[in-house]
Amino acid sequence: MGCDAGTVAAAIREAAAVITEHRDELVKLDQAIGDGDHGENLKRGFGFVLARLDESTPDTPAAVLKLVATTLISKVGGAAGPLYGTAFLRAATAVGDAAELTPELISTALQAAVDGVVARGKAEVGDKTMVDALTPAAKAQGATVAEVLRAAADAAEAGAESTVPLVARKGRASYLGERSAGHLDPGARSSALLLRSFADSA
Amino acid sequence: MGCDAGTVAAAIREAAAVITEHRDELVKLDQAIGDGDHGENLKRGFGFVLARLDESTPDTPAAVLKLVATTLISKVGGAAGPLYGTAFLRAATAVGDAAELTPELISTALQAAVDGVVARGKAEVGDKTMVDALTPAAKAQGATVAEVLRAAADAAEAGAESTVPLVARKGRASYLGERSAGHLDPGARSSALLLRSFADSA
Amino acid sequence: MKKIINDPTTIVADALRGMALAHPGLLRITEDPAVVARADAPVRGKVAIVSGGGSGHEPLHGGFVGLGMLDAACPGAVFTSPTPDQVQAAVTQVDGGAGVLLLVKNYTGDVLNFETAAELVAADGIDVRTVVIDDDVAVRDSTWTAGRRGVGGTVLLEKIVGAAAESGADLDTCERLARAVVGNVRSMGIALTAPTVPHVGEPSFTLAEDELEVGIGIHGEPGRSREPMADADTLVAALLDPILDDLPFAEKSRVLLFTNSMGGTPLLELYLAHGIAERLLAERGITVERRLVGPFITSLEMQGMSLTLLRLDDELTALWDAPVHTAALRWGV
Amino acid sequence: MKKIINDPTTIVADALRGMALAHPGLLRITEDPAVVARADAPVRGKVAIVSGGGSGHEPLHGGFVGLGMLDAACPGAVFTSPTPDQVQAAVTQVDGGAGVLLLVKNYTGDVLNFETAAELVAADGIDVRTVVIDDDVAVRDSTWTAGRRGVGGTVLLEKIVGAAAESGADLDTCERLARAVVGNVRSMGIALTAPTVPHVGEPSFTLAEDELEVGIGIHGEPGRSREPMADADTLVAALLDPILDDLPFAEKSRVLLFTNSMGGTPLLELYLAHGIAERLLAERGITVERRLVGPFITSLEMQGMSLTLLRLDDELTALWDAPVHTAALRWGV
Ligand SMILES: Nc1ncnc2c1ncn2[C@@H]1O[C@H](COP(=O)(O)OP(=O)(O)O)[C@@H](O)[C@H]1O
Ligand SMILES: Nc1ncnc2c1ncn2[C@@H]1O[C@H](COP(=O)(O)OP(=O)(O)O)[C@@H](O)[C@H]1O
Ligand SMILES: [Mg+2]
Ligand SMILES: [Mg+2]
Ligand SMILES: [Mg+2]
Ligand SMILES: [Mg+2]
Repeated sequence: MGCDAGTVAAAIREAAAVITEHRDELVKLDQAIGDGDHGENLKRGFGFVLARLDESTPDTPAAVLKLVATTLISKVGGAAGPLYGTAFLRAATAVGDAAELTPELISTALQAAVDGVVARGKAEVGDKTMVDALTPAAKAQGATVAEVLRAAADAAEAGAESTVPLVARKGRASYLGERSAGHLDPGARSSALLLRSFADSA
Repeated sequence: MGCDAGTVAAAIREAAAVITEHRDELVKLDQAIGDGDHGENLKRGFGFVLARLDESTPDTPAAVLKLVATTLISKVGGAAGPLYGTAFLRAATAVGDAAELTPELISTALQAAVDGVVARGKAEVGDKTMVDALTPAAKAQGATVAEVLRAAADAAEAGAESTVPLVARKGRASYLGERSAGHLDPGARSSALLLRSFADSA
Repeated sequence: MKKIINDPTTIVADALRGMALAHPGLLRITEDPAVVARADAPVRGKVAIVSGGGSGHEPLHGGFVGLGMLDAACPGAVFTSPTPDQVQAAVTQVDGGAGVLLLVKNYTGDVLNFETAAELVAADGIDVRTVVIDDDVAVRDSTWTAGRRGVGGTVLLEKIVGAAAESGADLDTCERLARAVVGNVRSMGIALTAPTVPHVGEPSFTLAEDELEVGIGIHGEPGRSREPMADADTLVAALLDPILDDLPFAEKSRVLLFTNSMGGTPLLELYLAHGIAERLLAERGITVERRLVGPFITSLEMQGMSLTLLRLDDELTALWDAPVHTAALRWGV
Repeated sequence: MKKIINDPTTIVADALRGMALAHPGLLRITEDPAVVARADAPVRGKVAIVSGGGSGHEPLHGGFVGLGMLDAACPGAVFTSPTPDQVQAAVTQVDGGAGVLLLVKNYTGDVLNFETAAELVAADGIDVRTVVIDDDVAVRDSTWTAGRRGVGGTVLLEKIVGAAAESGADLDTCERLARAVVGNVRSMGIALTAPTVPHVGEPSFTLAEDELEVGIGIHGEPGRSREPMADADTLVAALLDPILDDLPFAEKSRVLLFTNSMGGTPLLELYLAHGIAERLLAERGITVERRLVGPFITSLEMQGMSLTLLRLDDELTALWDAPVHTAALRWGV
């Protein structure tokens, strides 16, 4: 079975479940160095995504990704809403009108997504943000969709872990200065969770 | 040595010390069934009394009692300020221009004091107020000033203790209804403290 | 105890100094005895309205001094009624020759101290009247007890009587209106947490995470009963029902609804509670014609709220709408 | 967590419903998307001033909607910036044809969401400008970080720019004035306790009885450092010194001093702190010409305070004094 709109929609549903499951963890991480809403915001956003997917499943992968993008942008708020929204929007544009996603298209989409996050948020690797998880993930290659996504998830998890010792220079955690060190960045963690769930769905 | 103005002033100074010493206890009692200020208010009031006695010692017992009365009335506030103020004012009037207080005058003064409190506050015995300590104390008789005051102190302590099981019908504790039972009334306690300190000074 | 203070024994004087600096054109504040007066007092020929009570309920009473409300307020120590010499000084400062009305919350201490002051100023030949407010339905009333407390209704009383005095009403009229407000206003409050009195240093009572005090006063006195914590719908109904039953407020009554924060309850929760109260009143066919929402009579940092309902007629409504310019309440000017 | 709410996920909508009922003639509130707008919007020919941000800071921003201040506010979820469609809806509702100025507090989320909204409404042919406020001196600024936060200065910004728009100033003038305020306003805050975000259910951080957070924001983010608790003189100086050094405010500067409660700090303490701040400024030869004291930008029930200093000139002073009629700030009307 190829990676068509239905498959992408199913992966998104699975991702929504994973976010809901990890809501409290993300809230706790954000409470330590931010304002404690990251898990709740994403949960709310993906809740709306599910509701929209229930209404109708778009008929291309790009259309699914665009539905996710516009929903996150209009429903999440906070930093993560526009950042993840932009990521999905750029990914949608990158895959064009393909009926099925190939491994190459996945790689292209991942790179487009992280470029979008950087364009919006101006963060670099090492600033202790989701960019630290997404940047290495976007380099993932593989012979199958599953392989690419597995590599991306592995890289994102490592990238997320790498945020622990960092002093934040972007986002709310940056207000803490040195006190932000020693904590896992919530956005990096949610990025790793999303990619792992995509890999598991593939 | 007779009970002249100097003796009365010394007894008042001693009473001020006792109140200061028991400030926290009175605060705690008032916190349980009132608003927690009784100890602080009396301490503040007797602090001003001491300051005024330092300026000049009045030359009759009545003048000392009147100084205490006006100071408490103008500096204490709350229920206890006017009530104790009235008590001392009535006592002052009762002893007239006597140069020394006799046992009989002490008895008369005590009765006048409690009558004043009742006139102002309209409380009866059993309402769980200072009246429960002062009313039995005012019945005290004796051959010497010390004897009268000792009897008054004993009666006041017993009267204060008797407030514990009562349901308050006057003052702030009355708002608690049944929940006021099981607590010692702070005003009854301070009355007993004052009379015991007078007895000890005699 | 964590508070932004220097010394618990000077907190009221220190705060009054800051208040005077914050409202230079509006207030004139003396420290000994402590009196907050209108900057333009005495206003010749106007009935002077004077109130006061323990501190810790801010903005009550000092925040309600100004045009169209109080001429002076006497701030006592925290949660302690003011002394007669404060009241006497206030009356002397603001008496404009048309008489003075004392508005007193029904607490033994307040009543006794204002009573003493009234005797003193009457002896000076000033025509002084006293109206005592006792709007708290949480307290069961009887001639054998201290009676009900004065709580949220006090704010409405001060506004309405202040407007009458400002408009030139004489002392009889002001007193009549004050009694009309007292006769038509009822309140009830709850506490979610206890306040900490600065000179005590510890919370006035302790509540578990799932408990609240129902029928609380504004002095950290424990309430009438301790109940399990509930949702906002339940809490608001528990506040409103005894108020409605008491007067009683009937269908087609026109009312002012005052939703008050005890200090620590944020505006977000207060608006939420206000919305529920309006809905419940609408369901009973009672018309909310005016409203006031905010922390106007507080108990230091205590979390909790109270509801106050005043039955309106055209006269009271017009006086409520009249211009007012104080630190805490201002409109029309 | 003990709060007067029904459900943490509907708290903002529930509160907005109550707010609409509380201020019928003043506000028009839509729930989806959530927008608090002037009842008389759009005002034809007037520049529209729109702001917004996470909820939990009440009265900011909805309490500042009305004549002479904001045309609309977009309340996000608690401590979460609003979404672009809220901002877009607000702009569409209040655009009077003379352009729209967005006032945005400098947080990544707020900036990104307002930016997106600005793109969307610009595409609809509306002349929209954005001014970002970043007055919090507690945060060390650099082009490499998210920069300073927008805090207390926001209230002054909204008042002054709102007055300009009300008086008929065009979009360029409003934008210039907004930048003038941002360039001349500085703030700093402390927290004595943490707020509890309803959907989290636990305090955002824990402080011992003898600790406070210095350089706190308004979202329950921990501050820059944790310090031992101190007396009011020390705390106020610790807030004021970094503000004065930053701009810098010089001798003979004319300023507006805004002493703000974070919510849970009672007015008694706030006036006390205000008095100290005025004294310290007087000692430095700085003239306090205007002041604002109260809980105007809060962090739910958090105890703490902030100081904001705005350097005044005649133009800003006149705009500050101009009439305003909102739920939380009202004078001259
Ligand atoms: N400028 C930025 N670029 C990339 N990611 C960012 C940026 N700012 C914040 N983030 C990410 O957003 C996460 C916080 O998201 P969230 O809690 O939803 O927003 P907010 O900080 O507005 O409450 C951070 O953990 C971080 O990974
Ligand atoms: N009506 C009254 N008659 C006699 N004593 C009273 C009356 N009301 C209160 N008291 C006494 O006053 C005491 C409380 O005094 P205090 O705490 O100083 O005043 P407040 O209640 O105003 O805070 C009570 O414990 C009680 O003994
Ligand atoms: Mg967050
Ligand atoms: Mg007491
Ligand atoms: Mg008291
Ligand atoms: Mg947030």
